[in-house]
Formats: sequence, C-alpha cells, structure tokens
Amino acid sequence: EPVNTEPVNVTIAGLKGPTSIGMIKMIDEKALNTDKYNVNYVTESAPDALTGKIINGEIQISSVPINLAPILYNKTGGKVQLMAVNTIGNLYIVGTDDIESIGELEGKILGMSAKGSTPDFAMNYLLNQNNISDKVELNYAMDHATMSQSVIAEDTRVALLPQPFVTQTMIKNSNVKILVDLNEAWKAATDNTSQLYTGAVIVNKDFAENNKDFIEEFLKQYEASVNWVLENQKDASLLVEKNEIMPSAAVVEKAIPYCGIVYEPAHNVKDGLNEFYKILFDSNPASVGGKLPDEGFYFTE
Amino acid sequence: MEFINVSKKFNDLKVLNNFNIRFEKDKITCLFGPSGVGKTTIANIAANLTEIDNGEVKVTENAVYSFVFQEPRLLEWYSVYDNIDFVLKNVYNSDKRVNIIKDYIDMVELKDFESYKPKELSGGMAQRVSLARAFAYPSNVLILDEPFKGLDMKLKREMISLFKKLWNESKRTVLFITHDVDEAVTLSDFIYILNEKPAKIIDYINILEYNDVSEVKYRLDI
Amino acid sequence: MEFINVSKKFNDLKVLNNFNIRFEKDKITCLFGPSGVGKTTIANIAANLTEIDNGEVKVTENAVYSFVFQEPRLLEWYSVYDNIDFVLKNVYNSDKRVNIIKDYIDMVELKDFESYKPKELSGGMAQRVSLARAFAYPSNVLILDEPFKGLDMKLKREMISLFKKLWNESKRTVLFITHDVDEAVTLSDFIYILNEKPAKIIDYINILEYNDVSEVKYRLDI
Amino acid sequence: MIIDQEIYLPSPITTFYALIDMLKTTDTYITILYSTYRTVAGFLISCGAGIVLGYFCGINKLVYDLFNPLIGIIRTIPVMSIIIIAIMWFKDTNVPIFVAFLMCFPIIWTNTISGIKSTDVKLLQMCKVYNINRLRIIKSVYFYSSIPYIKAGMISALGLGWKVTSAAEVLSLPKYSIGRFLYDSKVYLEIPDLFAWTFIIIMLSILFEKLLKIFLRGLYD
Amino acid sequence: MIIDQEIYLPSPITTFYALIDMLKTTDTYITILYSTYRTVAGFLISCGAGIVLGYFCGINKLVYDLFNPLIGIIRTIPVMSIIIIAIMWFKDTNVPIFVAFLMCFPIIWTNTISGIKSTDVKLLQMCKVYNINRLRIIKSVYFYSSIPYIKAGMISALGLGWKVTSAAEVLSLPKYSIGRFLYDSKVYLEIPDLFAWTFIIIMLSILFEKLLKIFLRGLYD
Ligand SMILES: Nc1ncnc2c1ncn2[C@@H]1O[C@H](COP(=O)(O)OP(=O)(O)OP(=O)(O)O)[C@@H](O)[C@H]1O
Ligand SMILES: Nc1ncnc2c1ncn2[C@@H]1O[C@H](COP(=O)(O)OP(=O)(O)OP(=O)(O)O)[C@@H](O)[C@H]1O
Ligand SMILES: [Mg+2]
Ligand SMILES: [Mg+2]
Repeated sequence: EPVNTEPVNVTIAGLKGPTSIGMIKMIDEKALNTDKYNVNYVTESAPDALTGKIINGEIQISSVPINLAPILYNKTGGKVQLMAVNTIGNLYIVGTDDIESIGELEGKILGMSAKGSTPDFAMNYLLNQNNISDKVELNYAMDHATMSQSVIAEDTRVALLPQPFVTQTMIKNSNVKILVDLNEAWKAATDNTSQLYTGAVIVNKDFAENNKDFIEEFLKQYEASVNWVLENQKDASLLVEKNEIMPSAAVVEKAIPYCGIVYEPAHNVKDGLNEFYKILFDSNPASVGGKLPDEGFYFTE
Repeated sequence: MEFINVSKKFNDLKVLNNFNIRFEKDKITCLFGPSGVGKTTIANIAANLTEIDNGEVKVTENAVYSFVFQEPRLLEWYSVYDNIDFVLKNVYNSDKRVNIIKDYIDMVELKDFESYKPKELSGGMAQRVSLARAFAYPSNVLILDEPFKGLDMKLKREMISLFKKLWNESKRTVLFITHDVDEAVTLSDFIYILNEKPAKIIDYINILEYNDVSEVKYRLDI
Repeated sequence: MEFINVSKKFNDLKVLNNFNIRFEKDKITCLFGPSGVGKTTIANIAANLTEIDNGEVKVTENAVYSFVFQEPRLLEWYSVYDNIDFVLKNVYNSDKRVNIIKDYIDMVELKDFESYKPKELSGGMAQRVSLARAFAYPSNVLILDEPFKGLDMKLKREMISLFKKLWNESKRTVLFITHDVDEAVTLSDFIYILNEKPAKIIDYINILEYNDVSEVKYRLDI
Repeated sequence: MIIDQEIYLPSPITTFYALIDMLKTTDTYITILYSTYRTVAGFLISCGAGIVLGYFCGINKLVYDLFNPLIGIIRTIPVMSIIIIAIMWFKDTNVPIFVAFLMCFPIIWTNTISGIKSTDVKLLQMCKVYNINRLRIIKSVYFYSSIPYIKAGMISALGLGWKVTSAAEVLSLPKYSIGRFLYDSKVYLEIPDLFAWTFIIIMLSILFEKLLKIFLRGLYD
Repeated sequence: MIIDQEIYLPSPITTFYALIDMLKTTDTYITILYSTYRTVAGFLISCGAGIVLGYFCGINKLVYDLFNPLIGIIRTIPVMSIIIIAIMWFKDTNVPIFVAFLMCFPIIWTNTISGIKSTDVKLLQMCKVYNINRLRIIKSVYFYSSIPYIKAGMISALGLGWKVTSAAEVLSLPKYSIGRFLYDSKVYLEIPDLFAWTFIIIMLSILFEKLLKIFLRGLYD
C-alpha cells in the first residue's frame, strides 16, 4: 500500500442560492477532506461561471439549474451525470392582486424575468394547459432582481419569481403575498407524473467511476445535510450567511420552507424528470441541449 | 504707436528692458539689427501677440493689423486662394473678394498657382502668398518681418515697388524688419538700429535728412 | 554627381524635363534662378529625397550628405545641442562629440543658447543651428538651400568665411542655392543660371575664368 | 481539457453550418437590423456630443474644468450600475444605446480636445492679427488640426461601439438583439451559434469601419 | 412608483452608510486591491502592446496590412464570446485582464498609428539625409510626434479599463472582485451597496487618472 500518494483534488461547486442551501452543512464542515481527498467547496453567483469549469474538469461535482444538466450531458457527449435532484418547485406567483390559481391570471399582466429560462418555459406551459396563453400579457424584465424591484415598487402587480427573491420581495414590501405555488399548479397540470424540478447535482462521469467510495460517501453526507437543514432551519440559515452563500440569515430562514430543498437520488426521479425534460424539449429543444438525455444521463451506484 | 519703458523677459533672458520706441503714423519705420536682438519680439508686442512684463504700449486708435510673419504661416489645408480668402471673408462681400484676391495673386505672380496647397509651393512662393495676404487686407498698421526673403532679385524689386505703390495709394503705419541694407534704405522713412542684450537703440536715422544713400548705408553697416 | 535626362512632374506641373546637370567633385556649384523654377526640387533629387519620373542620377560613390534645408527642420522637442547631437550620434563617440558640438555651436555664435528649444529661437538663430548641424556632420556632399537667409550682414559674412574655411580644410562637393548675387559670386566655382518652366539652364558661368567680379554680377542680374 | 473539443472551439465547418441556418430565418435579419441601429445610434450620438463638447472644452479652459470631472465619471461608471439606472429611464431597447454612448463618447471627447490642443499657436496668432472671429477659427483652423485625432477616435469608438452594444444587450436583453442571441447561445452552450453570431458582428463591424473610412477620406488629412 | 423609491435610487445618505460599512471590512480592501491590479495590468499590457505594435504598423505599411484585420476583429469581438473561451484559457482572476486588454489595446494602437502618421515628412527627410537609423528615428522623431496621440489614447483607455474590468468581473465573477460585489448587490437588491461600489470605482479611476496625468506630464508635449 503506497502511503504518501498525493491527495486527489476535488472541487464541489454550487450556486449562491437555494440549490446550495441543502449542502450548507458540508460546506461549513469542509466535509470529506481526508488524506486521500483534498476537497474544496466553491459557490458562484451565476451558472456561467460554473459551466466552463465543469466542462474542462476543474469542477467534479456541482449543483446546477435543472436544465443545465442535460445541456452539459448532451454538449460534452455524456461526460457528466445527474446524481440527484436537490430542489423542486421554488417558483411562485407573487403580488398585490388577489388571485389563487393560474386560471385567474386571465386578463392580467404577469411580470416575468429571464426570458428563455426554465421558469419561462414552465409558465408558458401552464398557461397553455389552462388555455389562457393568449389572454395573459407577459411583461419581461431583464432578470429576477429587476422584476423584484418592480414588484416591491408595486409597478408590477403579479409576477413570477423564484426563491429567495420571493421572500426578499415580501420583506421589503409587506403588501406582497404568495399567490400561487407553481409546483402545485405543475403537478395538477401534469397529473402528478412530474414535478417542477429546479436544481440537480451532477458529477463528472470519469471521476465518479474512478472514485466510487468517495461518491458514495458524498451522497450519504449530502442526504444527511439536507435533512439537517430541513430540521434546523435557524442554524442552517446562520451557516448560509456565514459562508456567504446569501447575505441575510433572516431572509434565508424565512425562505427555506419555500425553497423546495430535497434530496432525491436519480433513480427515484428518473421518470418524472424524463417527463419534465420532454415538456421543456417541446417548448424549445435548445433548452435541454438539443435532444432528450438517454439512460446514461442518470447516475447509478 | 509707441512703446514706453517696455520690458520683456523669456525665462531668464531679458530681451527688452525699459525699451522706448515710436512708430510714426503712416510712415515706414525700419528695425535693423543682428539676429536674435529682439526685432520679432518687438513686432509681436506691437501686434499684441506677446504680453509684456512691464511698461506700456500705446496703440493707434482703431488699429487694424496685417502682418507678414517671419515664416509664411499659411493654413496647409487651404489653397493659395482660400488662404487669402480666409482673412478677407469678414471684410468684403464675396463678389468684391473674388476680384481683390485674383488681383493680389496676380501681383505676386502666382496666377497659375491659386489652387495649390502650401505644401506644393516653393519657399519663395509661400512667402509671396503671405505678402499678398497682408497687402490685400485693408489694415492701417502693417508689420513686415523680413518680407522679401527667399525671393529672387527680380521678384524682390517687383515686390518692393508693389509695396511702395500700394503704400502710396493708401498710407499705413508700417513696421518693417529686414537684414538687407538696400531694402532698408529704399523703403524706410526712419531706421532704428538695434543691438546688445537687452536690445538698445544704438542709432536712429531719419532718411529724409540724407541726400546721399551711401552715407546711410555706411551707418547701417554695423 | 550628374543628372542625365531627368524628368520630374508634380501632378501636371513639369518641373524638370530631360534635364542635365553636373556637380563637380569637391567643387562648389551654385544654382541661381527665380523663385519656383525648381532649385529645391533639384537639391532634393540630388539627395535622393524625391523620386524622379524618368532619367538617371549618377551619384558620387560613398556619398555622405549633409543638407541645409530651406527651412531649419529642427526637432522641436530637442535643444540646440541635442539637435546637433542627434545627427552625430552614429558618427562620433561621445567624448569627441561633446567637443565637436560645442565648437560648432560656438562658431555659429549660439554659445549661450545651446539648451534652448527651437521654438525659443529667433528665425536667424534657428537657421544657424541648421548650418551648424550640416557643417558638423562629416559629409562629402553638402547641399545648401539658401543657407544664409535671415542672417544679418555681419553674421552672414562670418558664416560665409566659416564655410570657406571649413571647405578649404576638407573639400566636399557642394550644391549651393541662393538668390544673393554676392554670395553666389563669392563662394561658387560654377554657377548655373536656371529659368523657364520646365527649368532650363540658360547660362553657365565658370567663375575661375573671370577676373572681374562685376562682369559675373552683370550676367547674374537676370 | 478532457472532453469534446467542439464545445470550446467549434470547427469552422460547424460554425459555417450554424451561420447558414441562421441566415435562413428572417428573425436573424431583424435582429441584425436592430443591433446595427443601436450601435450606429450610440456611435453617432457619441460623435456629435463628443466633438461639439470637445471643441468647447478644448478652446475654453473654464468649460474644460467644468466638464472634465463629469466626463471622468462617465468614463468610469460601471456598466452594471448604469444599466440598473438606465433601465428606469429608457425602454430596454435603448439601454444599449445609452451604454454605448457612455463608453464611446469620452474617447471622442478626449481625442477632440487633444486635437484642439495640437493646433499650431502660430496659426492662431495669425488669426488673431487678422481679426478672424471665433466661429471661423473653429471652422477653418481648429477643425482641420483636430481631424486626425477625431478620425482616430471615431475608428476606435465605432469598433468599441459594436462590442459594447452587444455586451449591453447581453445584460439588458431587449427583444431583438444580437446580445440576446449571444446570451442564449451561451446559456445553452450552442457554441457554433455563438461563433456564428460573433462572426456576423465582426463582419458588420468591418463593413461599417470601411464605410466610415470612405466617409472620412472625404475630409482633409 | 408608490412605495419605496429607495429600491430604485437610494438616497446619498443610505449610500454613504453602506460605504462606511464596507470600509470597515478588510475584504473590501482586498477586493479593491485585486480589481485595481486587474485594471492596471490590463491597462499596462494594452499600452505596451498597443504602442509597440502601433509603431511597427505605423511605420511599415506591410505590417499594418497584416495586423489591421486582426485588430479589427479584436476591436469588435463581443465580450460574451470572449469570456466563455477566455475562462478556459485563463484562471478566472485573469479573464477580466484579458477582456480589458481586448478593449483598451485597439484604442492605444489606433492612436499610436495616427500619431506616427502625423509625423512631419520634412523631419523624416532630414533624418534620411543624415543617415539616422530606424531605431533612432523611432526614438527621437516618431516617439515625440506621437506622444499627444498616445496620451489621449492612454487617458481614454485607463478610464475604459475600470469600466471594462468591472464589467468583465461581473461576467466572469472571480473571487475577489468589485464586479462580483456589483453583481451580488444587484441580485440581492442591495442597491445602496451597488452605489457605494460604484462610488469606489469612480474614486479609484479619478485617482489613477490623476496619477497617469502626473506621469505623462513628465513627457514632452
Ligand atoms: N518663446 C521664447 N522663449 C524663450 N526665448 C525666446 C522666445 N522667443 C524669443 N526668444 C529669445 O528672444 C530673443 C529675441 O528673439 P527675436 O525672435 O525677437 O529675435 P530677432 O531680432 O527677430 O532675430 P532674427 O533676426 O534672427 O529673426 C532671442 O534670443 C530668442 O532666443
Ligand atoms: N509637392 C509638390 N507638389 C506639387 N508641386 C510642387 C511640389 N513641390 C514643388 N512643387 C512645384 O515645383 C516648382 C518648383 O519648386 P521648387 O521648390 O523646386 O522651387 P525653387 O526653385 O526652390 O523656388 P524658391 O526659390 O522659391 O525656393 C514650383 O512651381 C512648385 O509649386
Ligand atoms: Mg525675427
Ligand atoms: Mg527652394
């Protein structure tokens, strides 16, 4: 047994946002650092900063927006795999108007952001399913923050926003309420065959094959961390602030119940995801990287 | 026009120190003296182009200047014609201007070159444009800083008689700088001879008092 | 140095047409003629600064030029000293250079002005820097385009005798352009008188054949 | 790099096919038209304002001292901060114009001033002697002296204009804009598309630089 | 806007407090240091490359024809297209340097060439007569003739450098960078922070412009 081999460098990455909250315990403990593995946790504000490094192999494990996983899979010829879904349904219709369902949006102006992103496709799909797609005017803002500003200022009366913008908006203007949970609407529209998945954990396939034990341990600890977060929301939110994932513990604590933080291993959600990706693909093939991912996309232990 | 106790320093170099001089109205006053003595500086002060450090410059009332600089100072992007047109635009209406400009270009023998740019002219030709510009401009104070240099003898004679003729037609106060004894004697009413640093008037000649030119020439031959 | 059937046009203006001229080795050849006839153009062609359209220019073997241009052409950002140093840098080592430069600045009577920038010089002073630069440079072909203009008479005499002295010490082929009859007669071995467009040699004077200067002067007085 | 090279640097052929596909849809042309409009508008406004203000500042020390700090700020203020504010003021179609203006204008301004300052004092003295009025000095002396500087500024600014407009489009995502397509190509890792759009921008820019140079050749230099 | 105006445009006082808070943490200073380093590095590399290459291109038509298309491309190529590729090539700390270089370099290059072209032909003739070698002509003639152009280019480029570096930081998000803070402030709607950072950048830029001008004053003009 060679003893002083160099430890393997592993970079685990996440986005500054809900998708990283579930991992916060590991990030805080700098978990998995052993003689054999030198693990480094990084969080980035935008997926753009991650994609390059995922592709060139600088990042081995990363949480990414749900549609970036198949894009990366397709574009790299299958060099990444989806290990688990880590957030489901953190999208909400919020505002100062009184509505309770998608159907009531009829005749209203709905504030949207990030045109061409997953939430955009999802919303359009739901409007279609409710047969009101031509009766709702969509008003796009540049990004979530801009839309949030507009809702706070009450320039926009109903808008689709993700967490933590939802909470942030509600804190800055107490008139703003959550009107519709988009995940519930989604489940209803798809007869419970899929959910509104939003984030996934992916792994570099070569790395996973060569470091089976490490991955096993990672998934175990990740699940534990998610559970810990859901049970200790206050402590978790303090760690989130401390590790500079998000600036305000207060906002995070309020947001956690609405962030849809879960741990669903690939084999649990495969069917639902396939269903979900199909809907995206039908809206715009590019949104999942041009084709639906095949079996090899899902990580198996 | 009169300088009273004028002083002018460039950095540490005193060019003029309590300098006094008079330029009689409608007369031709010549400044004569070695290179670097301060002739151009005096001309610039007279035309209000250089600030003085001390003293006073009494200018003729309603003085309108024209100036043949030591270098031609033409606008490179304009033709010969346009260079003259440039200074006359505010003075004459366009019909009159055309004739005047053509006349003066003729007088300095540049008829075929009116559309040439300064860069395409020979040294003497550029100098003539500068002369034409100054003569054509209806000034009452005319400053000439070595106006005939770079011209061949025939042209020089012609330009001198042209100048005399124009000056006789309409008298102007003229400040004339030259290194050429003949020019000085032929043209001037008064000659100041300058020398030393700071500049001093070491001799003053009223040409009208002399009958014999050679005597003047002798005095000029410093 | 010899021009054989040289032609030169600027746009439509024929300045030289099948023009022939010879500059004897180590002699002073003067070009004399009216403004705009093409003297500077000939000098530029001789120094290989202007391309010719046709014909041939036979240059002395190993010709090294120096040139007093019609304008001083000094580097404005350098002092008088540095302007001369600039052309000598490749020729002499630094010790020798210091002495040579100081000597020549002395000779043109600019001792107190060696640190002045060209803009701070009077017209005649700038001209003298250009002279010093050309004289100091160890050339074997020296081109002088109205080298003594803008100088007062005393300086002009001194510069002329300086030039004579330097030329006697080490002979060079000289192409000398002037409008001044006295200069031409005093300095030249041969005088070509040019006129007309395109330029023609209308007269050729070998000064050595004359005892009486006034006769030459008469022939020059075109 | 472990993986598929095409994702980082697509082959020219892939890019070419992507380009051909693009040129088949009318949306591409509308997009090009809009982005061109933004770039050209930003550029022209920059030139207009830069040259006029540059003249005043170049000629008058007081005006210069007044504007210099303001333009120092414009020169620097980050795009992100501008966009936040600009979005409130303008429609998102016009935000890129505004951003391009804020980038290009100071270049033209600075060059114009340098041009003015390079004017030969001797010529200005000549004008003073001959009593030429301000306006004619500007028109006939300052103008020609500053032309080579302004030309250099304009060429820099036009090139930068394309770059900045598309960057601002990426950040503000107006409906028809090359920037939005660049952004989408990036998000979806459609690198051949990204390259095809890049190619289109470069071609447009080279075309417009040629046009500018032809136009400028008309002026004295 | 009924309620909270501050969400769009914070009052100077709020901004000031945000600034004070910032200046209490060491991270702020480290961030400033890093961003300054990037800007200055990008600027210096642009100046170095722009001036040297500008000289060669200005003096030699052949070299110019060779480089002109390339620099036309650099001038235009969108930041977005660069960043995605640049992230592969460089560490993300250096991407903004590279981007700043690509923006500033063409300005310096263009101005340098214009400067070279503005050199008086008569002086070049003089040099030819006196057999001055290329290198000394460059050092003693072209150099001084092009200085005012290069100065103007440098001042434009430095200002632009700050702007572009922070924009590239926003897009590539290196760990310590003003751009990342700008981005975060925007995402988390901390508009006063955004303004405070903007203020810091402007101050830095004004400071460096002053420094540059003091340095340039040493040169002939
Ligand atoms: N801007 C300046 N800075 C410093 N010194 C200057 C400046 N202008 C002129 N001088 C100096 O002032 C003195 C007088 O110069 P000026 O041009 O008046 O001489 P000048 O009599 O016209 O000579 P010339 O006959 O050679 O033209 C010279 O010694 C010159 O060096
Ligand atoms: N670059 C040019 N473009 C067009 N024409 C030119 C150019 N250079 C000179 N010429 C013309 O060539 C002719 C001869 O000019 P040149 O400078 O040789 O005259 P010159 O004999 O030296 O006159 P001067 O005694 O006035 O210096 C002039 O008519 C001039 O206009
Ligand atoms: Mg003088
Ligand atoms: Mg000549």
